[in-house]
Amino acid sequence: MINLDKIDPEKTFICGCDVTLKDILDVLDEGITDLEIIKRLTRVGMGFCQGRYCIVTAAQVISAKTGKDMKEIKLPTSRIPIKPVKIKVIANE
Amino acid sequence: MNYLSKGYVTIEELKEVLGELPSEERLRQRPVAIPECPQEIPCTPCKEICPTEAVLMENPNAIPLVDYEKCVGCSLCVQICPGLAFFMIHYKGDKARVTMPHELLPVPEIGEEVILLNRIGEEVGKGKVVLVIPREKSKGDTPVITVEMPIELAWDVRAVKVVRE
Amino acid sequence: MSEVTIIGGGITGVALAYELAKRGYEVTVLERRFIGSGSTFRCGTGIRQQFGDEANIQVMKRSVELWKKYSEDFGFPFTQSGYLFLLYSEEEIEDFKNNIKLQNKFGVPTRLITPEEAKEIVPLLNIEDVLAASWNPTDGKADPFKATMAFAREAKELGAKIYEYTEVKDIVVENGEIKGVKTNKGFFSTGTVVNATNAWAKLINAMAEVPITIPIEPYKHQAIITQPMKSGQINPMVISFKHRDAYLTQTAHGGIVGGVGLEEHGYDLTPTYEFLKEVTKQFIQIIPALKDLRILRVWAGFYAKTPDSNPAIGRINEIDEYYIVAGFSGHGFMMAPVVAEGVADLITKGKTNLPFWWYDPYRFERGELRSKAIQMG
Amino acid sequence: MRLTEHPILNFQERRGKKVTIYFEGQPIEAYEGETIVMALHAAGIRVLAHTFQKDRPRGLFCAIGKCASCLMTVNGIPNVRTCITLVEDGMQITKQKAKPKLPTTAKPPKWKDPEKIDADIVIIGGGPAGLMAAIYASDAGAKVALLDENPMLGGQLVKQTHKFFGKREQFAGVRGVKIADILEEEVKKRENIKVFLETSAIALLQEDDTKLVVGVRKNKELVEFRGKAVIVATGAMERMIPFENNDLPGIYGAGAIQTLMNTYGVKPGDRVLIIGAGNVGLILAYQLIQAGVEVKAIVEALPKIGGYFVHAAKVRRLGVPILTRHTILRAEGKEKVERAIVAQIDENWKPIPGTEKVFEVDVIALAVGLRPSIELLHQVGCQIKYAPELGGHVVIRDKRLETTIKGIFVAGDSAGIEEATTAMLEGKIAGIAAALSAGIASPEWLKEIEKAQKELDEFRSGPFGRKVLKGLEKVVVE
Repeated sequence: MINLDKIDPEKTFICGCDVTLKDILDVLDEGITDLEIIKRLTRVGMGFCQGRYCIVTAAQVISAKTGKDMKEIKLPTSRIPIKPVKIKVIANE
Repeated sequence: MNYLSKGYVTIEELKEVLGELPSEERLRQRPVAIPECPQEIPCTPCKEICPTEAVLMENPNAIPLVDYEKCVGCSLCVQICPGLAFFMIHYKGDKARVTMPHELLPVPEIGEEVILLNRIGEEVGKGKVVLVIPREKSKGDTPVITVEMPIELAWDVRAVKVVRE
Repeated sequence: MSEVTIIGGGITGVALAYELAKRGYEVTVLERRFIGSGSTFRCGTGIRQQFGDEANIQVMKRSVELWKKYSEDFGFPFTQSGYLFLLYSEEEIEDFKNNIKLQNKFGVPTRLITPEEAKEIVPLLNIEDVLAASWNPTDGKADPFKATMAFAREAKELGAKIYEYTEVKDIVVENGEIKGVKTNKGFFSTGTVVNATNAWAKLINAMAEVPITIPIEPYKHQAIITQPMKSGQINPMVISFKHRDAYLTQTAHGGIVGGVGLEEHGYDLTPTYEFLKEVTKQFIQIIPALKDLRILRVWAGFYAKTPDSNPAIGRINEIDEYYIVAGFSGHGFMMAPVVAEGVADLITKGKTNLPFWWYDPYRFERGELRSKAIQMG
Repeated sequence: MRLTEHPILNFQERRGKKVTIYFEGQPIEAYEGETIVMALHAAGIRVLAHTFQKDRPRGLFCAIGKCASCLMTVNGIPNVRTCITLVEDGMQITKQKAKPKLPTTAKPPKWKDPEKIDADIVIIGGGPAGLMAAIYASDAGAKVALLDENPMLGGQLVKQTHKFFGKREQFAGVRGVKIADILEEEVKKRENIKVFLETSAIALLQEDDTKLVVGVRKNKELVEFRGKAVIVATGAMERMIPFENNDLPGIYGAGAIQTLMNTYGVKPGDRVLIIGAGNVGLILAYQLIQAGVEVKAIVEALPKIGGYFVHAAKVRRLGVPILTRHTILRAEGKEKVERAIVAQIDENWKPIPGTEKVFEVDVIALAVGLRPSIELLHQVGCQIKYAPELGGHVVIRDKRLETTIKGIFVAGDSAGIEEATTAMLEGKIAGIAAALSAGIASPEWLKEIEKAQKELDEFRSGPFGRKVLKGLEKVVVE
């Protein structure tokens, strides 16, 4: 469970890459509740941590706001490379 | 019992857990181990280390109880207990000696006066350190100290604060 | 009862729903997962008019006009940042000169430029072996997420119904007439079905027992996105056939998006290590400075390919009313607005002014393949 | 800000040679063997960067290379994870203020094939589970390659100054730091275990019967590890919670604070508020006091303390209040935490007006739970299920910890959040099971698996274990 009451959503961060609680709530307000779409519209989970620290918090916000059970919210697939890796490292310069 | 909402155990709760506390007579004979471990957790070093099988546990998750008669007051349980939940109490005249783990710096020296803290960290008086088992001599890697204090504080004091200029 | 049921909630499906709803039709979109989940959200974002045949050039010219209009009307990002084809051989140059002539004929302002001019457009380019480049500043790119969601939103506002997580199980056709669509969420009765499922089109065609062969096959295409860098460093879509059909550009957010033409037939979408190695190897030849950027992820989507890389768009005469709008071979996103407009006209008026005859779904049956469309980014 | 004395740890002994690094051109004292961010923190530098869009200050958060809070430019190279990169004499470190601009003069690098390491079993993660897996797989006859992205083995053990529970043969009564040393010694003794530190796994792939783990060593070299079986023991990551200004520097994951003070002997701050009264929060409070840091309070949203009572009693008697049914509303401060505002909550987790309390602190420690690091397993295609009792999304596996993909095993916190003791037992099972699956271990080893399974059952038979068992019921298949 998380508390979303009595906090300013514009100053509450869901993701370290500048995605606020308000960004998520705005999309939810449009009636979009799919984590996959919310991810793409807000960019939560698309930055450097590759979703490690933000995607579950975003899922919790969706769960808290829509009443959808956490087990029904599918996590986006993790994809290679699972750590950000420099292009020249793959090229093995 | 609501020790889990407070984070400490009251003496009444402790009595309930241990069945009975050692008699005054027993407390005067020699030090006796008191486990303040009211919750079933998977942990057995106290039972394993006890040389006289005085620590009673039916299974690894059971709450440790002490057979006060079998307990010889060696303090090995205080030294080994991972939860720092074992203490020893010994009455001597109008004083009590409470043995407790002390994993903080500085470790007091024998003869040093220390501030006595109860189970919620309140200062309840002053006591004198009478025995120190330093970390390197402890069988559980934990320094153990014995502090002499007024007898009425024996069941309240569970930590000390060392204040040096 | 819906007048038109569109199967497939990719950008083609939702843009068509919008166009039909705008024309006063009752429209339903059935999407197996979520909007955009098929290939739209996995696309490379590019929108170009640099094709090699008259039909595609005209169609894409209209598409760009619509992209511009809708991005302004609906408020999603679309920029005319150009397409830059790097040319490394005399043969390539000859081909492109012909294309440019054709493009110019229809008002697409493509021109052949020198390597130095190319470097002015993208200062990070390695022009060592580049002989020339084909440059059209009016090509562009759009945000597939925001664009698709905008069309869906507008369609819904006009009354279109969009059902997500609704998988079509069968299409009921009686005496050559469509009765409805069976799904995991129940039966949708309808008189018209549009198959806008692209990579899955043949499966839907089979459900309706479409009597002609429309060869659309799924091919896995992978792409990468890197960490963001300062905007404006690679504005156009940069393309090199020499480097295994590589394409890359910078997104509005700053990351480099792109891929190479490493194809795999089938429905598997697992990103591969082989691709990761190939794409990095090719990209650093084109833009060496990319070597210090970090790749955030690799993903895959489908190119729904036809033998001539042109889509199959049109009415299937044997079934009353069944339309195929699929097989975009990598061009579905860029074509979506114009396809939506054209198909809406086909459905509502029976004709379109655009040269959609080129995409005639019967051409395969007749063995009249088109000249292969430039299949790229 | 460096600790000179500590009741349990000896930093003077552990610190390497003194070197100088430069932060924004200013010289800073550092010691070989420590990571960049630790040296910066010791010098009082909390703000490591500003975000690109909103210009929010960024500080340390996870300290184990999993989040992206500590990215800085090091020797001109942007986006270096400074929490897992060791200092080198003369290093130039600068804050990132904008997205990077690339040079127009770069030359294409030469393509080279990566280094290839062949083993029977590849183990990812050198914490308690991974180390035990390596030891037992090796003893069962397997050639093992073990990789870990941190500069030292031991995982989270290296910062655990408290003594472990359980039985004495399972290291009960021994401090986590000491267990790490013991396991590392054991691993070093075995010639058929090859250890690769500072090596991140970026992909787990299947090549017919072989598994391929693509690794990146020291951020610069690609290494391909191939084995007949793979054990994923990648541990856990800390959860975040939403509250105002929850991104301010000085808001740290509990593990990061342990890394600062227990691994590198750097004081995290002077006054700390801890969010979460599970074992992690309670143990952290005690460790902070041991390091001479004041703990203002522990805040817990549940009506009861979630961790072991004995851990709570240890900090209560040193005067630390535990506020159950409370939550944090916001952090305040300019560039870093200066205070925290906490309120009582009702049964529906809604803050009760008028119950706000202000704590003047410079650090807020988040100990609001862990979740398994399953990214590699998810990426390779193992089936995932949500089991909140195990910390969230976990992989489906059998009793020998083999996942839904044959030859891929999981152990420790990455299989479900539990304890280091159970992680070690699971590591043992997975290590032997992997050696069996690779066709190396003799069937005799089955007895050892059974023994470890029995010990696990025993460990989980109490009230704490019951919750775990409920989670396991959902994800363990025959």
